[in-house]
Amino acid sequence: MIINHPLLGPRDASEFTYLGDASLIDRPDWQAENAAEAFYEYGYVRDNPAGEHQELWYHEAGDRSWLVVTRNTLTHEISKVELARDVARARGRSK
Amino acid sequence: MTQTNRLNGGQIDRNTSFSFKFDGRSYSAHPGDTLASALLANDVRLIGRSFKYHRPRGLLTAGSEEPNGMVELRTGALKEPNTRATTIEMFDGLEAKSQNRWPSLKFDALAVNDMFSNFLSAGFYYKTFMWPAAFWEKLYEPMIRRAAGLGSLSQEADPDEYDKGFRHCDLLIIGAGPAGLMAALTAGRAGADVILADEDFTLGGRLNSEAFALGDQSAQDWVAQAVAELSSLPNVRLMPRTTVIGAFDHGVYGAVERTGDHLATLPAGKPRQILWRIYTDKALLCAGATERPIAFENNDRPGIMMASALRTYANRFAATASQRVAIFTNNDDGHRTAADLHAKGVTITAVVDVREDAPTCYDYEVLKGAQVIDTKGRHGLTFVEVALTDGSTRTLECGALGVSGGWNPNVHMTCHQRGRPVWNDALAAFVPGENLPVGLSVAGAANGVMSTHGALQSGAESAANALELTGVLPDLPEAEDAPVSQTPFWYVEGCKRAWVDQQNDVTVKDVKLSYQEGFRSVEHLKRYTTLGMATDQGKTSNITGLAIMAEVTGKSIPEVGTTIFRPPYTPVPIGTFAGRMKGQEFHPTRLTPSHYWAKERGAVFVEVGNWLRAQWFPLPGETHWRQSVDREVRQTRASVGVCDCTTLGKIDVQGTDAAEFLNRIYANGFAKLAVGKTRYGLMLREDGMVMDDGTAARLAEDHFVVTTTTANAVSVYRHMEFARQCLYPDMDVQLISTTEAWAQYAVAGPNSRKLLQKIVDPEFDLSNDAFPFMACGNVTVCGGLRARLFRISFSGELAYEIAVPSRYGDALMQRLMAEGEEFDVTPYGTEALGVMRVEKGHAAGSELNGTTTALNLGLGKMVSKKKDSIGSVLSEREALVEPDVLRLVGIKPLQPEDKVTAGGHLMNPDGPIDAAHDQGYVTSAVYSPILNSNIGLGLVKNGAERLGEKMRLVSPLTDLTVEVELVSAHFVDPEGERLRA
Amino acid sequence: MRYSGFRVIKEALTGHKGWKPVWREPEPKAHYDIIVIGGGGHGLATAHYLSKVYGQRNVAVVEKGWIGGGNVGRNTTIVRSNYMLDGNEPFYEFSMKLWEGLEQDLNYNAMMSQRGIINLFHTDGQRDAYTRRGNAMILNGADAELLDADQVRKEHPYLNFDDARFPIKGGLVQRRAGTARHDAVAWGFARSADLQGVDIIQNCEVTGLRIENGKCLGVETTKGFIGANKVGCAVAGSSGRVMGMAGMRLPIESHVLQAFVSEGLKPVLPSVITFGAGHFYVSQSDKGGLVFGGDLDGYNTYAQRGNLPVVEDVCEGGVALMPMIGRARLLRMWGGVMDMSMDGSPIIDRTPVEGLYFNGGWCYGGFKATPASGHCFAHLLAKDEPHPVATAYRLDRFQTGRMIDEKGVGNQPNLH
Amino acid sequence: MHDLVAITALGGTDPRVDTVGGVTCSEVPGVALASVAARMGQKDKTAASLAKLIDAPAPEIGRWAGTTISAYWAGPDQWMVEAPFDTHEELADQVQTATGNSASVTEQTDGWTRFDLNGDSIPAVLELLCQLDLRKMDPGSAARCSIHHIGCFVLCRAPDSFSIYGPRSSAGSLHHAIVTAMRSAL
Repeated sequence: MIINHPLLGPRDASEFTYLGDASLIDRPDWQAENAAEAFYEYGYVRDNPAGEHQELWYHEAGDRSWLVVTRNTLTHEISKVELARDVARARGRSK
Repeated sequence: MTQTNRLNGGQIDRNTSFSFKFDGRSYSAHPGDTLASALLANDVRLIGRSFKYHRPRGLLTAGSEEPNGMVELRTGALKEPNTRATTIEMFDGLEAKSQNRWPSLKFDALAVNDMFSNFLSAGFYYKTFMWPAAFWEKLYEPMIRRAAGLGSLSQEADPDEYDKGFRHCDLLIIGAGPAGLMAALTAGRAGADVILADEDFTLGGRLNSEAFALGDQSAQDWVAQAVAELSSLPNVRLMPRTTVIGAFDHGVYGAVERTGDHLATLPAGKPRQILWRIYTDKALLCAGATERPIAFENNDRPGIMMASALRTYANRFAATASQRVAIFTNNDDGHRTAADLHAKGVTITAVVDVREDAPTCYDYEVLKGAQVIDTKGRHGLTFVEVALTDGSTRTLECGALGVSGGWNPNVHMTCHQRGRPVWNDALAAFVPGENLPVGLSVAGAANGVMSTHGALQSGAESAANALELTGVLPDLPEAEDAPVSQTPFWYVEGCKRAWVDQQNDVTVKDVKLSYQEGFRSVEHLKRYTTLGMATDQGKTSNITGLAIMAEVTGKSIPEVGTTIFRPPYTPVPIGTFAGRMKGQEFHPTRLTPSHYWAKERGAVFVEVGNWLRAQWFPLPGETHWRQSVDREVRQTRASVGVCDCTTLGKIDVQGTDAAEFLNRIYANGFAKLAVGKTRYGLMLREDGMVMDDGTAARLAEDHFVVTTTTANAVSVYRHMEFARQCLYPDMDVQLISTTEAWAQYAVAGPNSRKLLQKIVDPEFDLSNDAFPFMACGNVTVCGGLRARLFRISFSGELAYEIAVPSRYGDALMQRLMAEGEEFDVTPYGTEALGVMRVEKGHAAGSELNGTTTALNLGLGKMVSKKKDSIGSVLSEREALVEPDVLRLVGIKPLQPEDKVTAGGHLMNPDGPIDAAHDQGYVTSAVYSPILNSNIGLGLVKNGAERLGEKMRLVSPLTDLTVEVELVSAHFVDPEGERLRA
Repeated sequence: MRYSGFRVIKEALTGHKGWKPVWREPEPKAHYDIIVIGGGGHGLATAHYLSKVYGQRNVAVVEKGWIGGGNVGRNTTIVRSNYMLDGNEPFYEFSMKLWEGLEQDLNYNAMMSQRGIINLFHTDGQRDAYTRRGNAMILNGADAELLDADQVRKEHPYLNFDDARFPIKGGLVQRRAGTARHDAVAWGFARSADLQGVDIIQNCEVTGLRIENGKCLGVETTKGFIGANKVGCAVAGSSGRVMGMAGMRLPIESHVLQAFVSEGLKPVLPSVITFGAGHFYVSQSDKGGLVFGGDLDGYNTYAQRGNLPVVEDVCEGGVALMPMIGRARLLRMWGGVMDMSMDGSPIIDRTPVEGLYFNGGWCYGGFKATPASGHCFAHLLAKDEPHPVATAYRLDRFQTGRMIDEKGVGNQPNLH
Repeated sequence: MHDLVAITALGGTDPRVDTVGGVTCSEVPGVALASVAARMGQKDKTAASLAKLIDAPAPEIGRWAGTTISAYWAGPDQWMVEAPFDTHEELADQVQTATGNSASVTEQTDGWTRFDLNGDSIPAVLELLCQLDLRKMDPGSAARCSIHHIGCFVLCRAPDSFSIYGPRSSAGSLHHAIVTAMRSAL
């Protein structure tokens, strides 16, 4: 597979390390009422879609960027690649 | 040996003669021959034995689709089983052997299977060999295994080298026949970066096998001219002897270049083969088509071959399987073979054409509407029996029969991403379907365009389309443009032992039995009969099998199903995929700065991840590793020892939010750590399990140096980048690994301060008040070299870790040894390190096994509940905080000399010894020369509350039962007075 | 019809006219007591044990394609019970015992071949972990042996002992482990279930689960609605898709595991071998092919195909471990889609939906588990309580913290 | 001045040189390195000070630039600064002074080992080592890649001159890979 790195252009997927669903960005609030339930869902339950999937890849043998890759799990077609940091900010994460 | 079946012409160099051996017998050949063509030229038709019935077999084809003509090539460690004679490029001194026969090719004992074939029908083994049960492994299976298999491995290490490489282009053209060459000319002239790959050692594809002309040139001359032009273009890369094996995601193609297989011996340093990963947005498949057989009784005798193969051997290799040849065809192409062989002086006994309206010929007889119903000749074809239209039969004498059932486009690559070919009635064949790999298009015969003119044209057009070229296409040479004229014909009515898959011995009868027993889908048919599972992957058999199944089910072929193909296109040596990553080079080797020094000292090394670390340093006279390790421990605890701990991960953490960042990463607090201080840090995974531990030293308000365990350095760094970029994107934190930049040594023992005072420059005060336990700072050593000093201890002794730039690490180690002489300093390795940490009760790798929580390890209090940190929430789950969760304890045998076994399980002193009563297990075990006793660490249910209890340590695997006592894990200096001294 | 050597001979002498279809091709009835979704190894085994052990005859197996077309036909055929943790070992040992009697139970030769497995170790840490595991195996009634380097060399002289980057220090052996003919396992269970009256309905894809006020009433399929008192889902690889029809999200990701087979070779490997310093495990089939595999491709996928880097990684491990295979040719590669669970262990449990039961999350363990998985799922479906050896395979174990994590890599499925 | 004697990454006192065909592979210990990463929101300031230091615009993504002191792009808002070791052993301090509190600077001198390839047909060697599209590797380009499972930087100085940076501890394996590829390709 080839991942079109937003900064570096097309790079072989073998340079990357895969983590999983990009929902791992949405770490729950540790002080929330339902923190235990929320962290369980966050840590263990997945949509695991047969189709478009937003997922986290780390450019280990590259520039050490974490990327959010939108990839179809049936065809492996990649429709979008973003810097995870931008996605995290867009999802309201800060410090 | 005279080449009795050598014809005139052909693309062989008659000026040079090679000699080669087959089954020990010497023959001669010429450059340009394959082993197959050379054997035919020498009148050798019998080459191998079939898989199941050990039937005598010869060549069926002239290409990589060959199912029968397989040999063991070369000798000794270079022996290469199952090598297709049709693809072996002749070299002088070549040696090959027939395989899957005993004692000899002509007289094969297991040929008896053929007589009992009726009992060995498809899937018979599923129905028997069940009684008595024990006999399967002892009797039946060894019998089956000995009979099965084809060639044999040498059982020696493969001495050859293989390379891997990476190439990029605008257009990859797969196959250099008329379509491929024309495509390359079109794209090449337009200036595109082109790679043209072909599995053959001579570019040209079918054009090498044909007698007709292109324009005013012979086909071969046109090829030569095209190749010459292409080689002159700097933007075109020609790759003969290169098989494109697979189309992978996003325009990555695997290709195997055989750089050395045609050489008698490899030049030094050169690879036998190269695995190329070719990256391209566009690829054009010009893989041509494969002729398919017709099934009829005894259609597998040596001498019965594809008609197109006979043509190839005659035209390209100037060889024929026999001087008397018959043809059996359902289409016009079969007649072309007859004409070409006739022109070469071969006697055509007759052309048997199933079509009533077959073309007439005045040079030889054409039997229209006739069929071959049986053949004779055990080790080689002698007669074929033909049924004529009027119902009478006739026997033809011939040494070879060319069979043509039409052509199948080579669609394999189009299926590699699970695309399905579609049925084309006009061709009675599958052609590429819709869902091709992105960027791949198909031209020529592979796309069902069967004429030479059509191939040239579609090659040019497809290349132009792929690259979106505008402007006129190159002129095409005049070429034959015959329409496909055939009557679909798969097998002769009423035949039984008519082979569909010749290598796996699958007959028409087997396919029908498969239907009868309910195995009616393609997948079931293949798996039940093994049709198409042989080394040729059904290139010449799948369609026929489908056709027969279609007929018996009364469905159409596409209704029965399609078979899709998987990589690789042809089998690839496993060594080619491995490349250079084998033996000592399997993984990179990481060496510490003191490695060369330690090697001189005679240190014994151990692999730790990719690192090599000194395990212990034997002295003259020490014969057992324990002597060295015990001494290193004693000397260190008594005075001072030095250990290279460079392998620990070191991560520079800077930025105004660095402290808060570490607060989130570690379970314990870091916000208030003072500058110039170090703190032990416990890192949890989000699931609450301990991920790693290490120290964080605060060199400045906004600058920390974090250490990780050797094993987890990479994953911890990744984890920290994840937190930095994905969880806390606005924190002002910068990370970079400095593991390699600093040579770091642990200097441990009561005299460590004294030793360091001789190394560290005098302006730095190392006294206990000025530089207390857990202090850290920048210093200079040996007269001004920048260094970092940390007062931390893994051994439990007064200890420091000192770091200098790696290039000086070797010198510093030697200096420490020299200056330490007066204190009887010793270097110590990972074993002594391990002993001392167990004596001190420090959890390490074997305790941090990914299933232990802070609570398990006795570090529960470290998990701060006052702040948000990764893992704290999930570490609270009910089962992780139950009263009887495993807790870390020390383990002491009642008899000091009794062995403590890591991996042993702990049982209550009385009561059964079984899984249900398991109390825990031993994680680490060492001999403590300080306590003069074996000791260990273990995880025991509610262990913290059970200190003093006696238990049984059992290890049935190693026949061991030992009485032990649970004690505090801190065997040595529990109050920690030494390290604060 | 009973299979036997005599039968084979009789048929051979009478032109094989007597062989009947191995299973019927029935049309679905309107309603069954139990419907098993998935005509793979586990689904068919469930049907076999439901009918033969738990007396449930009014049962249907619905399969979207052809039976045995999923992972039971796409694996590396290894059978073993060499697990470490209490939650696993009793289950896999139960499975091993069922394997040992399978041919006789099914009257079908699945070619279960107990040629043994050896897990090689290359560091002291690995040795200690294998010691703990081997002891756990023995304490659970299984067999295990620990070999040192010399003993390994005696049994496997062709391994790389002289030029190894990570020298072989020994191995953990289970002699009773081995391989079985994977397709035959599916066919044998199917044949047996069919003979007991179970309807095996092929080319019948489940398109929906009919659930009304919290109860599952049956399945919508391409052949129409089929009612049932209980529906069991055994579609590992596609669990996310099918359970998604019930609105359930699972602690599972779908990943592809590639497998490979070499050209046929004369017997050269005596047992199953796994490399401890790289991703490579291998055995030799009765046909002579070296059947081998390694690690997952590592990314979520439902496509039954992988990519080159893993092929290279596996072959690098193979040649590093046994340099003689460098000249053997890789013939065919394929991919199976794995239900990778969050702790690497399976799930056999009820679901929040009444009448809907789940069997999945098999990771790599699926094939060897086939008989026990079927037996335990049948037990759950028939008695509404977990089989004693499968009590740990609960759906809620991640919530309570009762993970069964053999590898200790935590909640990252692609590392298990 | 301290009196400790340095050794090269390959363990010698003198750097290793190998020549195969027309290509020479030289171990280059005489280089000092420092990484510079812009603090949050300080990218432009850092780039500016860096430009002053290397007497050239701060390199863009995938490029290197400079004179006596040069720098190459190493990651988002992050560069690696190179300078002759003899004159700049304490390069990190210089870079820190130059960038002030706008950037985090870390000494990297001995984190890396460097091999320079000089001669014709270097691409024929590199295509056996890394996945980089060498058609795009013009003078001035700098790319991170994996060579035989070792994370490296490849810099194109001139069509017939490349530098490869790899982790110091793996110098032996990296050197072996490079020289093996040279023997195979040339």
